[in-house]
Amino acid sequence: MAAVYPLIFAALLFSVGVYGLLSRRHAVLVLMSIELMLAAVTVNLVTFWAIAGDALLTGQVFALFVMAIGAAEIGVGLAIIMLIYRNRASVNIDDADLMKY
Amino acid sequence: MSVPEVVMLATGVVGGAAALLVVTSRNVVHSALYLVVALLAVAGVFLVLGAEFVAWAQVLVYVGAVVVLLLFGLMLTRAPIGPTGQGNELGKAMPLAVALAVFAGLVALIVTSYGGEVIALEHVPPAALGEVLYVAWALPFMTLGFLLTLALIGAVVIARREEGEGPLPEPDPDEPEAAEASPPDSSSWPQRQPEPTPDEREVSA
Amino acid sequence: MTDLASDPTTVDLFALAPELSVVVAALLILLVELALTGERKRYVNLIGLVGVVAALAFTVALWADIGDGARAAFGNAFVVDAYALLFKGLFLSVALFVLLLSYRYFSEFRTYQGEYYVLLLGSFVGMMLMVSARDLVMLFVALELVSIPGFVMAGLRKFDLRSNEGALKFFVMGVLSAAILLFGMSVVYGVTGTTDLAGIAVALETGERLPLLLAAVLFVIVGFGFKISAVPFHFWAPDTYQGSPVPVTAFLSVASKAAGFAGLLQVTFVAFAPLADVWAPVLGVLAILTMSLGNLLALQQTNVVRLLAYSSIAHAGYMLVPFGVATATDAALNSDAFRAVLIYLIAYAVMNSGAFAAVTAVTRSQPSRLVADYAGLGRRSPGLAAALSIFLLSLGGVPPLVGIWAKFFVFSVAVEAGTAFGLVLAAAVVLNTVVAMFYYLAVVRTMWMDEPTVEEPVAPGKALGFAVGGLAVLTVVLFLGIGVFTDVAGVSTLVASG
Amino acid sequence: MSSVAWLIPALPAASAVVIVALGRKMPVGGAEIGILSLATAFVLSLVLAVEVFGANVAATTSGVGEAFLHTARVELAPIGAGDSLFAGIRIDGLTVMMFLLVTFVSLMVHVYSLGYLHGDERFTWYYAVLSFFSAAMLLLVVSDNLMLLLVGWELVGVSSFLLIGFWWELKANSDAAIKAFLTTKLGDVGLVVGVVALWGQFGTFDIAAITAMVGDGVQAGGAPLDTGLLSFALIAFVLGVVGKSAQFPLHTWLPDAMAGPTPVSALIHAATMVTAGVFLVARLYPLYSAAPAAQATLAVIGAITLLMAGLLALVQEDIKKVLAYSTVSQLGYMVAALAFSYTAGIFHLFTHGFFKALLFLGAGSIIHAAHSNNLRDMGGLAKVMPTTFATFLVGTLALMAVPPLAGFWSKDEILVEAAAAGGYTGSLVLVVGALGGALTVLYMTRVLYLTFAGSFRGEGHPHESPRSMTGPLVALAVPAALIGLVNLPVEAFQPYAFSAWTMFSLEYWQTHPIAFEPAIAAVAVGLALAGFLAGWALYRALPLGDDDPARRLGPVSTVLAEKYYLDRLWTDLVTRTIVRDTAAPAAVTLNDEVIDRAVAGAGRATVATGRRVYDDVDQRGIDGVLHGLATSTWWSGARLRLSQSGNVQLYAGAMLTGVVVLAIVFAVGEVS
Repeated sequence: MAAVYPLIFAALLFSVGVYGLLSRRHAVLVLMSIELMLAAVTVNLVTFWAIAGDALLTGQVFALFVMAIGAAEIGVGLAIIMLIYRNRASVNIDDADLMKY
Repeated sequence: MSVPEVVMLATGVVGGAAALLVVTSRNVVHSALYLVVALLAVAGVFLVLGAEFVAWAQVLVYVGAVVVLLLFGLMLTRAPIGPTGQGNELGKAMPLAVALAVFAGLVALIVTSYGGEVIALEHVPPAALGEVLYVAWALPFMTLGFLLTLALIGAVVIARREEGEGPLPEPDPDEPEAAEASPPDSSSWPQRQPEPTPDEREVSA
Repeated sequence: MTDLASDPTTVDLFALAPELSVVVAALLILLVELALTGERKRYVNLIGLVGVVAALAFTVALWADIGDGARAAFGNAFVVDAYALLFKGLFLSVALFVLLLSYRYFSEFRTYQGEYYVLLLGSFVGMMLMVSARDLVMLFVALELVSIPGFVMAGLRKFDLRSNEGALKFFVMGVLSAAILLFGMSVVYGVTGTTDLAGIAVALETGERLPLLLAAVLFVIVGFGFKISAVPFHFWAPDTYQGSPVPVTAFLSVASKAAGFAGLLQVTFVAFAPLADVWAPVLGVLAILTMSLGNLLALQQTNVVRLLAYSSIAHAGYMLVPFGVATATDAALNSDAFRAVLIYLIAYAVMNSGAFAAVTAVTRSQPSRLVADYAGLGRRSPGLAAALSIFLLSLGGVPPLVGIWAKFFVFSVAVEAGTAFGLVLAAAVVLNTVVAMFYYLAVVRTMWMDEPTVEEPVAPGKALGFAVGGLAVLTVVLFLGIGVFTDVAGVSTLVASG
Repeated sequence: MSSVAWLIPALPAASAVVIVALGRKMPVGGAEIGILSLATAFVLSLVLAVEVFGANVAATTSGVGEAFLHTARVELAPIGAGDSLFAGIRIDGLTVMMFLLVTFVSLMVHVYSLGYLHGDERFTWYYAVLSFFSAAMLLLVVSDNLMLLLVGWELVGVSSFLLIGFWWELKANSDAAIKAFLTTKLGDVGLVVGVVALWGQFGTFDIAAITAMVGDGVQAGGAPLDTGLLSFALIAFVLGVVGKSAQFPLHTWLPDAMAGPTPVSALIHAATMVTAGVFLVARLYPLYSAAPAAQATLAVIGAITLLMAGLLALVQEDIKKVLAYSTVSQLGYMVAALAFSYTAGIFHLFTHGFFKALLFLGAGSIIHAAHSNNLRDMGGLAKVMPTTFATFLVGTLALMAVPPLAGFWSKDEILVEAAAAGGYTGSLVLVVGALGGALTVLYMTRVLYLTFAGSFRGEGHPHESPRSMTGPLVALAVPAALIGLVNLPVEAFQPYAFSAWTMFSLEYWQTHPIAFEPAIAAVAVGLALAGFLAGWALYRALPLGDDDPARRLGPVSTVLAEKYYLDRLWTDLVTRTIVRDTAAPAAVTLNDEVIDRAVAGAGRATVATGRRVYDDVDQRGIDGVLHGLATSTWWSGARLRLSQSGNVQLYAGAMLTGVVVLAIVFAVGEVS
C-alpha cells in the first residue's frame, strides 16, 4: 500500500486541527482541535512503524503513549475551562485577555 | 488498487470530512459527534495498517472516554447547546491561510520524501505489543502511570468548586497593573458572593 | 535501542535513586496531608525538603560512583552520566529553593497545599528523568511530566482571573507545541527507524536528507522553543508568569526553562548533530530575535514580575547563541558551545531564583508587584535591597558577579566560531547587554534613590530570608567558583561527542 | 616591600567595611578610619615608590637589567580551556605612580570632606563609599590580569554611581548618576569585548603574558600574531576608554556628573576614575605600539576631544562645569599623547591629577563660601579667601601650562612627541594641542576674573573655608607647582627622572629620550599668551551690544570697570612669569590698542564658536543622539509590546506563523 495515503490523511487532520485551534472561540472546540492534531500524530507514528517495521514496535508504543497523554491533557484542560467558566461565566477563549502588553 | 488501499482511501475521506465538520460546525454538540466519526476513522486506519491493539485502544480511550468527557464539559459549562458565534478576533482568513500553508507544505514534503514508498502490511497481535511494552518500554510506561496520577490530582484540584468561588468583579481594563487579588483567608470567604448575579452572567455570556 | 530489551529483569535501583526518593516524598505528602489538619498541613513542606535533600545525597553518591563513566538502566533509555547528574543537581537545588519559597506563601494560601507539593515534586521528577533520557519516547513522556503539573500549578490561584487565564494560555500553547513536537518526532522516527538519540545521529550521518526530515527537525525545535519561551513561541510566558503564584513563576522561569534547554541540548547536540548546519542558523536567528524582543519589551514594563518575565525571555536568547554557532564537524567548538549553555543555565538559575525570591518577599507586604513599590526599599530593608541589586546587576552581567561568566562564555564561543554569523551573534549579545542594563538599573535606582511610599520594612520570614541571603552569597561566590562547573561541563561533553 | 603591596588596595577596602560596621559609633562618624587607612596606604606607597623607582633608576644608570616588575598571584578557579582565574598583583613603575597619585589625592579628599560634608546626615555612608571607591581604583591599577582589572573597573563604576548620586533627593543628581553609569557602561561593553577578544587571541588574561607574546610576535598556540585581530581588540578597548575617560563622543556624562559633592569630583573626575581609561592604554602600551591603527584612533579621538571640550569650557556658567570640560580636554591630551609616547601620556596624567584635584577642591571651597556654583554669583573673592585664591591661582597656572609649573612640562612633552612622530596624526595633535593650550588659558582667565576679581555679586558674606579644607589645598598646591620638575628634559637628569621611574622596559626608555624643543615651547607659550590677552581684552572691554556672543555674562560688565584684580593679575602673571621668561617685548607691543581689539575680536569669535558647538553639536547633536537612541529603543519596544495582545489564539497563530516562516528560512538555507 502506498505510504502517502495515511501520511496525507495525518497531514490533513493536523492542518484541520490548526485551523480549528486558531478560528474557534469556544474553548472546548479548541480542545477538540488539539485532539485532532494529536490523532494526526498517532496516525503518523503507526504509519512509520508500518514502514520501518522495527522489532520494538516503537511507533505503536509511542502512539499509545500519545493517546494516554492526550487524555491526561484533555482532563486538565477541561478542568481549567470549567474553572474559568465558574469565575467569569464564559467559555469564549478570546475573553481571556486580562493580561497583555 | 488493492483492497486495503480502497479501505484506507474511504476511511481517509470520511475521517477528513468529519474533521473538517468538527471545526466548522456551528453547533458544538455536533462538533463533538463529528469528532467521534473522525476518531473512529483514525482507528480504521490503524486497523488497515495492522496495529490492532492501538486501534481498539483508540476506540476505547478516545471515542469511549475522551469524547464523553468533552460532552460532559460542554454540559457542565452550560454553554448554549446549539449554534454559537463562529468568529473570533482573528477572523477566518488568517487561520485559513496558516492551515493551508501547513497542509500544502506537509503534503509537498510527504510526496517528495515518501512518494514511492510502499508499505508491506503486517498484522501485529496485541500479545506482541504487550511483550515489548512491559519490557523494553517499562520505564516510560511507569512514568506515564505517575503522570496520569498527577494529571488526575491536578484536574481535581482545578475543577473542584471552592466555597465562595464565583465571578470576581471585572477589574478595570484600563488598569492592567492593578493589584492582584490577594489570597483568600478564611475570614473573607463568607463575604464573597457565592453566585454571580444574573446580570453579570448575561453580560459576560 | 537494541540493547534495550537485553536484561529487563534487573533494574538498577541505585541509578534511579534520586528520582525514586522524590517520588516517594510526593506520595508520602499525599498520604500524610490527609492526616494533618489546619495549620499543621504546612509541615508537608518538610517531607518535600527531606525527599529533595535525600535525592541530592543520592546524586552526589552517584557522582562519586560513576567517575568518568556512566550507569545505564532500562537499556539506553535511562543514562546516568556527568551531564545528567549536573542537571539533576541543578534541578534539585532549584527544587529546594522553590520549597523554601513556597513554605509561607502556600501556608497562608491554605488550599491544596499537599496537592501543590505533589505536583511540584512530580514536575521535578519529570525534569530529572528527562536529562537521563536518551530516547525520544522517554524524552517526550518526561517533558509532559514536567508540563502538565505546570499547567495546574499556574492556575492554583483559583479565585484570581489572571491566574486562570495564565493557566489557560499556558495550557493551550503547551499542548499545541506538544502536538507540533510530536509531529516532528514521529517523522524523525519514520526517517531513521529509531527513537534512540545516538541511533538517530548514526542514521542521519549515513542516510539521505529527506526534505520532510528537515521540517521535522524544525518542528522538534519549535516544541522545545515553547518550553524555553523563545520568540515567537514566547507569548504565553509573560501572561502566565504574571498570573501564577510567585513561587510557581520562579519554578517556571528557572527550572522548567532549564529543563527545556536540557531537552534541546540533547536532541540538537546528540541526535541532530549531523544536521547542525541546518538547525544552527535557525536557532541563531531565534537567539537574536529572542534577546532583542525580550529586552525591548522588558523596558516597557511597570510590573516587576512581567519585567522579570521578559528579562527571562531575553536570557533564553543569550542561551540560544551557542546553538547558533554549532557545526556538524568541529567537535571542539561544539563542546565549547555546549559548555557555554550549561554555565549560562547554572548562573541564570542562581541569579534569577534570587531575583524571584526577593520579589516574593516584597510581594508579601505589597501585593501589587509594581516597580514603584520598590521605591526606597534601600531604606526600608537595606539587606533585601542589596540582595536584589546584586541579582539584578548579575543578570545585567556586571562583574564581580556570576552573571559575567554566563555572558563571557556565550560571547567567547560566538567569537571563537570565527564566522560572520558568529560575529553578528556576538554583536547582538553586546548590544542587548547594554539595553538590558537600562531596566535592571531602573529598578536598582528606584530601590535606592526614590522616596519610599510606605515606611515599614519587608519581613521575608526565615525560610525566604535564608533563600535570598544564600543566593546572594552564591551569586558573588560563584564568580570565583565557576571553575567547578567549567570542568564538569567539560566532562559532560561526552554527551556531545555521542 | 612589594610583596605586601596588596595591602594598599586592601586597607581602604577593609576601612569601607569597618566604617559601615562601626562608623556611626565613632567620634567623627567613621571619617577617622578612612583617613587613617588612606594615610597608611599613602605611606606604604611612598615606601614602595622608593623601592621601585630606586630599582628602575639603578637599571637606567647602569644601563643593564630590566624595569622593575613584581607579580604575585593566587589561583582562584580554573575557568576551562586551560586558563584559570587569578587574583594577582603587578607592581611596576606605572602601578606605583598611580598608587602615589590615587592615595595622595584620596587622602586629601578624605581630609577635605571633613569640613565640606560636616553635618551631612549620610556622613558615615559617604566615607564608606569614598574608601570603597579608593579601594576599587587601587585594585584596578594593581591587577595583573584583565579580568581582575575589569572587576576593578566595574567596581569603580558602581561606587562612582553611588558618589555622584550621593544627594539623590534631587532628581538632577540621581539622573546624572544614572547617566554617568550608563554612558560609561556603554564604554564598558567595548572593554568586555576587548578582554574577550584578547582572551580568544592569546588564551590568557595575564597582561604580562600577552605583552610578552606580542613582543615575540606570536599568539595562542604559537601561531604568528594576527595584527588585524589585535587592532580589533585594542580599538574595542578604546571604546572603553572613550566611555570611562569621557572622550568624544561619550563625554557628556562628565559635566552632568558635577552634581555630586565637589570633593567627589576632585577625586573621581580629576585624578582617578576618569584616568582609568588612560591608565588602561598605558598598561597595554606595548600592545598599542604593535597596532598602528589603534594608535591613530587614539590620536584622532584625543585631538577632537581636547579641542571641542576646550571650546565648551569657555561658555559654562557653572564653575564646576568649566573644570569638568577642562578635565575632558586634558584627558584628550593624555589619550592623544599615548598615541605617540608612553611617558608623555602618563606624565600628563600624573601632573594633571594633582593640579586638577587642587582646582576642584578650590572650587569646592569657593562654592562653600559663595553658596552657588554659578560664576555670576561670585566675584571679589580674592580678598576674603586669600588661601583659596593663592592655591587656586597655582592650580590655574599649572593648568595653563605656565613654566615652570607642573602642567607646562607635561603638556610641552606631548607636543614635542607629537612633532617628533610627525605624519598626519602627529601634525594634527601638535596643531590642535597648541591651539587647545591657548583655549585653556582663555577659559581659565575667565574663571579667575569672574571669581576673584571685582566685587562679590552673590548673597551673603563669604568667608574663608575651615582648616580641614584649606589644609589639603595647600598640600596639593605644592605638587601642583613643583611636580613637573621630576621629569626635567635635561639629558643628564634623564636616568633619575620620571621617565626612568615609570618605564615599562629599559629598551623603551633608552630609545625614547625626553626631548625639549625650544621652538615648540616658544610657540606654545606664545599661543598661551595670545589666549590670555584675548581673555583679558574680552572681559575688560566687553561691550553690551546685542550681538555680543558673551552677553549672557551680562552682570560681568557691571564689574568690568573695577579691574583692580585683573590688573594685578595681569601684572603678576605677565611680569613674574611669562614676560620675564620668554616674551617680554612681545607682550608690551601687543598691549597696543589695535592689536588689543583684534585679539578681543578673535577671543569673541572663539567664544561664539564655543557657544555654537555647545548648543548645536554637544547639547542638540551628541546628547540628542544619545537621548534619541534611548528614545527609539523605547519606542520600538512600545510598538512591539502591542504584539502581546492577551489573546491566546493570536499567540498560537504567531507560533504557527513562526513555524511556517522558519520553514521558509530552512528551505532557503538548504537550497543555498
